[in-house]
Amino acid sequence: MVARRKFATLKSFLNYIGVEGDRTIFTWVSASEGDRWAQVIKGATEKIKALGPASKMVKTVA
Amino acid sequence: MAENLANKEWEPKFVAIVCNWCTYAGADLAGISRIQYPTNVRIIRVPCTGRINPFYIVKALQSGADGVLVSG
Amino acid sequence: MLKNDEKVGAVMVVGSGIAGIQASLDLANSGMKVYLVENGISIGGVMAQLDKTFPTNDCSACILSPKLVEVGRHPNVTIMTRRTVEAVEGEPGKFKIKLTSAPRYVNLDKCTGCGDCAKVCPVNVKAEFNGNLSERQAIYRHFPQAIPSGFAIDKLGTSPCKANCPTHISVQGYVALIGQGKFKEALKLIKKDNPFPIVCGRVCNHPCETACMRGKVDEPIDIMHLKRFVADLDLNSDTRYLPEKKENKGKKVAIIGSGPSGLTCAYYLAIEGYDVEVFEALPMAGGWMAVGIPEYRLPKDVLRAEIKVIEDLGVKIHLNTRIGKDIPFEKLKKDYDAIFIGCGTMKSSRMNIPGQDMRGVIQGVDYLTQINLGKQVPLGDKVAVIGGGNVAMDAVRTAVRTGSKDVFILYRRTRAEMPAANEEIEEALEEGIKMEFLVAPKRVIGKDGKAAALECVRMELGEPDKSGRRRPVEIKGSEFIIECDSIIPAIGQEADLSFLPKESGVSVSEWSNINYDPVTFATNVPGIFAGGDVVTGPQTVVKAVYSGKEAAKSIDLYLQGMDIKAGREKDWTKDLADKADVSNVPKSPRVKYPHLKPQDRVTNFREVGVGFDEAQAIAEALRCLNCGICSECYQCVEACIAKAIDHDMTVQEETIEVGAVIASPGFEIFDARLRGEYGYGIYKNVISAIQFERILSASGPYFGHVQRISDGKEPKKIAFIQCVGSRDVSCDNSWCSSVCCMYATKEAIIGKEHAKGLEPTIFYMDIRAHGKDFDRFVNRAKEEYGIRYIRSMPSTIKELQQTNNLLIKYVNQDGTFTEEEFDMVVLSVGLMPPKEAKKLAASLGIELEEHGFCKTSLENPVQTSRPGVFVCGAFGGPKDIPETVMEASAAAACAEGLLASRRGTMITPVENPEEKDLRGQPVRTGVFVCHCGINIGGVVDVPAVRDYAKTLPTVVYAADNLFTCSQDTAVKMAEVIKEENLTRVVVASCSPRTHEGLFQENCEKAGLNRYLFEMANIRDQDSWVHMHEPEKATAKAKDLLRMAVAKAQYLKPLKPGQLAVNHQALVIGGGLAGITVALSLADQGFASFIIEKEERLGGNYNHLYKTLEGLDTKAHLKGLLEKVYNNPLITVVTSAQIKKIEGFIGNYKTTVIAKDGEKVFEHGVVLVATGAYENRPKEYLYGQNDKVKTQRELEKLLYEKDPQLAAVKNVVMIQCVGSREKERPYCSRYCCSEAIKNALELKAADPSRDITIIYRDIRTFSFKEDYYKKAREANIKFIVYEEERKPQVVAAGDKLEVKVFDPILNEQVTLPADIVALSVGVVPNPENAAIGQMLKVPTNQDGFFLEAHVKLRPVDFATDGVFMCGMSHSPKFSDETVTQANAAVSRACTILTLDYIEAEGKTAYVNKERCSACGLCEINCPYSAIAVDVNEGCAVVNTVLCKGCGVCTASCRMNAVDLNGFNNEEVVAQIYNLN
Amino acid sequence: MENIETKLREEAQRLLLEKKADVIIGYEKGTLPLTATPCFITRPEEAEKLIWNNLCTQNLAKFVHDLITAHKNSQKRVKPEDRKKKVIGVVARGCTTRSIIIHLQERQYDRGEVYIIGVPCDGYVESKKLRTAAGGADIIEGDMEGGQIKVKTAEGEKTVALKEVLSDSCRTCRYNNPIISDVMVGSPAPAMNPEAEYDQVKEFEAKSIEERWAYFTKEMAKCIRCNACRQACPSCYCPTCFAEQSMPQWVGIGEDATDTQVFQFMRLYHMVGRCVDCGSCVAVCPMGVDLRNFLKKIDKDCWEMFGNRAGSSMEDMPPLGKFSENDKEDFIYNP
Repeated sequence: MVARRKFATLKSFLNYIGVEGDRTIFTWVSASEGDRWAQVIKGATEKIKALGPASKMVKTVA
Repeated sequence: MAENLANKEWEPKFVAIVCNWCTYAGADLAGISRIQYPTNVRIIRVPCTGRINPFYIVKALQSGADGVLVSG
Repeated sequence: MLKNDEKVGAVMVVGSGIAGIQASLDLANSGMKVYLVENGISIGGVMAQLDKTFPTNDCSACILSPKLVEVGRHPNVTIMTRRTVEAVEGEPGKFKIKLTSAPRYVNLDKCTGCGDCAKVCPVNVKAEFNGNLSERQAIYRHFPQAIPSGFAIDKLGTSPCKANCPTHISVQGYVALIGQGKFKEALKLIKKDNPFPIVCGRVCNHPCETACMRGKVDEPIDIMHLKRFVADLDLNSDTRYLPEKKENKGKKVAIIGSGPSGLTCAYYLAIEGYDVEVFEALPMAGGWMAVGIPEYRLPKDVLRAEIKVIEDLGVKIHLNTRIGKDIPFEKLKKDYDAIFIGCGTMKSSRMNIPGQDMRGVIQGVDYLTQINLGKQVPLGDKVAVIGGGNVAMDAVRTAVRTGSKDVFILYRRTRAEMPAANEEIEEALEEGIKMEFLVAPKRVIGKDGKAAALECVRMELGEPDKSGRRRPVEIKGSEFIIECDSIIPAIGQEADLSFLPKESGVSVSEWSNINYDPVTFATNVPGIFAGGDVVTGPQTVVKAVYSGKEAAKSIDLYLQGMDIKAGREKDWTKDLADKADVSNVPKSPRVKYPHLKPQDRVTNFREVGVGFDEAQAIAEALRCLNCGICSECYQCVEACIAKAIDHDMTVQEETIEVGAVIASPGFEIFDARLRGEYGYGIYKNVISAIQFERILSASGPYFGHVQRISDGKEPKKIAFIQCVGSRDVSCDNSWCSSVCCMYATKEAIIGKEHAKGLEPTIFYMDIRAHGKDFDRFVNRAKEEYGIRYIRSMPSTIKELQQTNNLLIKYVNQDGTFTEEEFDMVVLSVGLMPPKEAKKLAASLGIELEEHGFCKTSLENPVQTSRPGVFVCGAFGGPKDIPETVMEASAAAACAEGLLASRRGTMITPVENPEEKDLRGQPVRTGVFVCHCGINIGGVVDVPAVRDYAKTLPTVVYAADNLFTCSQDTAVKMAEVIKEENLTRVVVASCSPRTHEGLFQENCEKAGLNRYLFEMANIRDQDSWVHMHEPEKATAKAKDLLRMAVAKAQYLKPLKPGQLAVNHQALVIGGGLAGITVALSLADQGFASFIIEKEERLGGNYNHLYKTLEGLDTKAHLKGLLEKVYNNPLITVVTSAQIKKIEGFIGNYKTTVIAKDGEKVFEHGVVLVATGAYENRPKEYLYGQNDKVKTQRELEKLLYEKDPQLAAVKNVVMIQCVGSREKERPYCSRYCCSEAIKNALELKAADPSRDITIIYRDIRTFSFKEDYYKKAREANIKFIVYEEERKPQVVAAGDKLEVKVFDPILNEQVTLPADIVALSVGVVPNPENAAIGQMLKVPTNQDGFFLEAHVKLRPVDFATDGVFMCGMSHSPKFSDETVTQANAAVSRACTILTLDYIEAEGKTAYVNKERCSACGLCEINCPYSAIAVDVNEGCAVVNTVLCKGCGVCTASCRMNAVDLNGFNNEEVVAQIYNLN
Repeated sequence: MENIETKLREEAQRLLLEKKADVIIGYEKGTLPLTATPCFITRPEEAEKLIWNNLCTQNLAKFVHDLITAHKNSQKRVKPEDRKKKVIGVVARGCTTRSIIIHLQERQYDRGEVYIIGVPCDGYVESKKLRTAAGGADIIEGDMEGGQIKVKTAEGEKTVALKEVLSDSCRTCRYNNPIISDVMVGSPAPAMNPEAEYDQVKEFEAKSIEERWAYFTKEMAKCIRCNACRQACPSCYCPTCFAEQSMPQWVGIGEDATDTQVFQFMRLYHMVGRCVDCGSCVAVCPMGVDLRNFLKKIDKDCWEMFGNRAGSSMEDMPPLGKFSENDKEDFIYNP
């Protein structure tokens, strides 16, 4: 629960500096929700796919 | 990036940092139930979402993850 | 009664399904020694065969496997397979148990489970583990994760062919090997017992074939010619088989005669390392084989080739050397260490008739010898051969071949008595030879001193003689004369012992045979042995071979100075595998053995038999029935590197002393053949549910692909037929099997998941979904999966010829019939008492109930009729897994209660090798990638992942395994860790949540700290969820593995802390569950505090008068309460409220507000028994009309004999009031039984009463079904209603009316009622959530407590140290509550019996230098496990309290707090290795 | 102001004489014209050095933490019962007291270890602004009176309005009077313009994501990783900054742009509920990185999401150390 505040501010701050909010996704899945997990991954994949490959703040290793 | 977007073959790779007791178990259950989903995710198991240092998320982004999923 | 110190701290658990396993684990984990006895070869029972479990669809094997492994590795559990309990003597606390163990033929201490043996085993038999839908070998294990993981061999006994063969070759063995195309192996096997396969493959009298079981079906296997086939292959091959010789022993043996016995003796002695010399009088070696048997039967070059092998072994054969003439016998005796006499019977017996010495009369033996030695013997045209034996046949057929025109046999008995081999006679007849039977010669009539005719006499058969054949008797006056040119008498042979001087002392019989010992073939003179015809009179080659072989063994023993006879006698007629029922074996005639045509052979000596070709040989070999199962081909012995296989194991007896016995033999699955109308066993696509379960299983016969048996096609329409062998008086099974409705629903769902197009239909009488969350499961099946449920029992099934589809005819609710075609039918077969129930009950001294299940006590369902013997699982009645597991724990608790004083006296403490010191060691990672059968390997390219692993930094070893969790891999892993000096282990397999502990133990066993282990989940989170994207799944597996390896290099060895345990328990709730808990704990010596919020103890049990089965519950409760209040270990606090619960497992502190103020209790565990409440209905005029009552209110009126009942004539009961509805979608389980109980009681009091029960499904599961039947017989009426068409209760004057739609009448009916009784169901205790919060344990969506695992941990919470029982868990019967309470105690005792608990190793730690003591961690920690130490100026972790959640670590900006096992370095390493 | 300075000196002298404080941290006149610099006085007679005016820039809470930590470290070898307490007196305006509250919330020292001489504040001069206003050249001489600043540079003299050169932080300061104090010197200062506090953030939020990213990268590109911001910040007191940690090394130390971004991002993120907008970091930054734009966002989120303003009340808990049922959950993804 405490963690939520951290993630809420982090996500907002990342978005503020220009890193798309959809790159950081916060959710919950309980132990009995296999299907929700699959839905989360489907949704997250779509969201992230829509943003294209990450480039911001990405360190390129020579 | 425009090029990449045009390239339909591109598949994002993102990291999921998940709680052992809830989401990880849920993901196991998805497996036991053979529920199919995209292959784009790489799971890092932690004992609890409370353990997730925000720094991990930033480091994941810096390491080139196309996204970071945190799930409790 | 025994004194406490006379008791034995050990328990025998009989039967090792999940019940036996759970009982064993509970016992072993609380300090008892356990002997887990199992009939079969491995543990796990039926659960191991299941694919999934309802209602969560958890993989059965996945949840069972860790338990199998735990019990398999438990130092306090001894698993004893293939054991049968014979007798139990003694008294509770000290029993002596007599066991017999059937041989496994595999030494489990040596077997590594590698499976090399099964690869070479030529015998295929049906795999019963797979419902006979696939095949396995005679050496086998049921499934790869089986415990014990070692193999076993099935033998039904000695196959008759082997027993009947004089040399006892493993006939079935070489036949099976030929069937597999393993011809060299077959030859080697033959030569182990007979060095003359070329000869015996041609001229043997093959008693093996006479005994062959196939002969009972059609014709015996053509064993002899199969032998010839492999022998000829060897003969014609470039490198012939030559057995390995042992080291030379420096001793010499002389052998007289080079016949089959002499050469056999020479052969085996040469192998044993002796110098052997053979002396032969004739110019040709082979004895009778060479000079007796004609060329056309046994070509000379072939025989020479066979003998050459013997010479190649170093045996010297001296031809033309007659002992007694060329070398005196005494010289042999002097020059050699031992002598074998095998000189045969080379002298013809005389006819003793006048004229027998005339020219033209030539003895058969002499005739054949001359011919075989290549001499000419002129016979003339007409030749009479006298005799009916093989020599006569050989002589007569030879005479034909040397050109005599009219050749005939004279024999004094009939064809039936002819001793010659049948095929010999047949072939002779084919060659045009005439035979005169019942004719005996009287005298030879000569002309010019040469025989010209023979006077004969006719005979008839009289009484049987000594040989059993009927004696021929002369017919007086029937003399007649036959003209002939030559007469060849072949009526018998005898030995020529002229070489043997009297002084030798060798004893000779009246028939001039040498006297001998039939076991050792020793003569009366030490060092002189004899065998073959010279000791037996003329016999067969194969018998001679046997004597030579046995004599060789004797000579070897004699020359080593050992007892030559001890242990050698063997009765081959015992343990014959000849009892099998062969009536159902399909006929398949012999493969025709190819011969030369008669016209092509009569003029020459070419071999008559041509021999099988390869295809023919294999086809013929495959006719073998494998009647012994194991063929004793010994391929496994050779294949086994571990030398684990021992075919000579025998049945053993043993006696074990224990204090108590738990019987958990499980159940038998109903044999659906007994319900013939369903066509099981006849129609291919009608299968049993257990077969379907195997079909669904990924490790099953079709690897999880749903397919039909007839054509392998995926079925579309599939019908499940319920109650096959249950609720069925026609087959004497009146009970309900309790689980079938649920497993059918599960199989339908899973089937649909495997085959998307599947359309399952379930035919049923009542859906019995009476367990926790079961109704939800069924609702999902209907709503989400579209599974069709039809309330009807099919009357017949017919198979359609063309398609093998099945036509099901069933009656609709309105009485009309429907016929519907299905692709496949699954019979939901019921649960029967175990096959061995009667015998087991007799051995254990316990009683069975009327149906043949174990009789149990009404007060305590795990108590049998014999004190000290407990029962659990389906043996006590059909039940599902959680109930079985609860009973197992309960039985363990009862056994522990009896033996508590002896706890810990017989156990072995766990000992792991000393941990490796890793200081200064480089990181050396070993990677094990698992195929998980095909679960992973079927999707992910496992070898590629393995090879990829080898490229990763720190990885020094990588391997792939079929099942990394199997015991043999565990052994291998430990070895690799040592050999490769690994300092990290990474397993890429399944989920760490289920398997991490197991692999960690492997590490520990190899001296590696358990925390130096990491897993990559490439199954549950990869192969299973990306089944259609193998390449991507492989890429993902590589990524996950790389991340795991990266993390592993930062892992640190950890030493978990210890924590003292308080040995008292807190019991929340003083109902039946709480009381039982306290008493059971007290039996085990543990104090408890019962906290009850009401004023009195007893809870719901106070309102009960009698159970359906007739237990007087009032008296029962009274007795229990007396015990509670008199027990010094039990503290009762009533009218009490729990204020707070602090602490954790082992160390709790609970504050209770009681009438007399606040009290604080310290305790080590918490048992939650908060119970539940009767629902208060709002519907059906309840509360408005006093004639509407709950069942509980009605029960009170009944048993309190309330006068207002007297006038009550019409009673209507309505079921499922407030249950199985939207608001409360669960079944309250007991209401059906309660209604029937009250209805029967009402009816008994006044049979004129009219009682109707309006129900949705009658759920009288198990034996409660008998009462349902009784109720119907008592004319109590039942009307079914659907949820959307509920009955209505209306007031009609001072009476009531119930309106309900009757589907059978297809109309609304109105029932008058003096009383309407509502079955109102159960609601959970509303305080559950609050109590749950204090204990940090969850409730489910209905408000009952949520167990750790619905199947295998039904009384545990996920939080250690907290347990539940009774209706706090779910609605249940009182006896089930007692069981669950005992079960909770058993689980709790696994903690209470410990002095210390090992703390979690993965706890937080503080880097002092980084810490600024800001205290954010302290605020955030949910367990109060970290706090700032002001003096130290930094935070400090209490590792015992720490649960390792890591919240503190993420709250620390300084990264001063970190978490063992998930530290920043480890996690960041994973992040860095994403790409 | 003269009045306040006198009282301040009297108070300081008294504290030292009465041994109520072992050291007093205040400001003295700087060596350069129109500057003030922190000073540490331990003898009563040194109290005369103390000044209090619009040139007093730095947040002295930083030094309170430094002194107490140094003292505690020196006491670590002493047996707990023999350890000596050291009281630090500090001249504190609003933002300084907010930092002290954060220290106290974060249990860096006890309330009794600090003696707060509260002073009212009407803002401080941001030297970079003054210099720009003066024409950009070095200031040779200067004088300040009645809201006007006379500046003399090589290029001539100029008069600048004080409010023109006040720090951005001060203009919208909500807490320009001490929140807590042991003694208050002077009467409360008039309010500034807190309503405009987040104007700039809102404006930035309205920009496109690419514009925002461009600005962030542009600003971060200026950073030379001199760590001046960190050294000045009272909330940056970690014994070992994450940037200097190994095992794991969180941030590369090379010139990689993303490493600087990550460093600044995480340092800024560590200010959730902890930045009092004292402006010290901005004041000391030699490269003029616009840190405040980002810090104010964090401040804004913290207020809007959790109703918390850093160091605004002694009763508050650190906002990341708790949660509320009312916390918004709109950031949580539901498929």
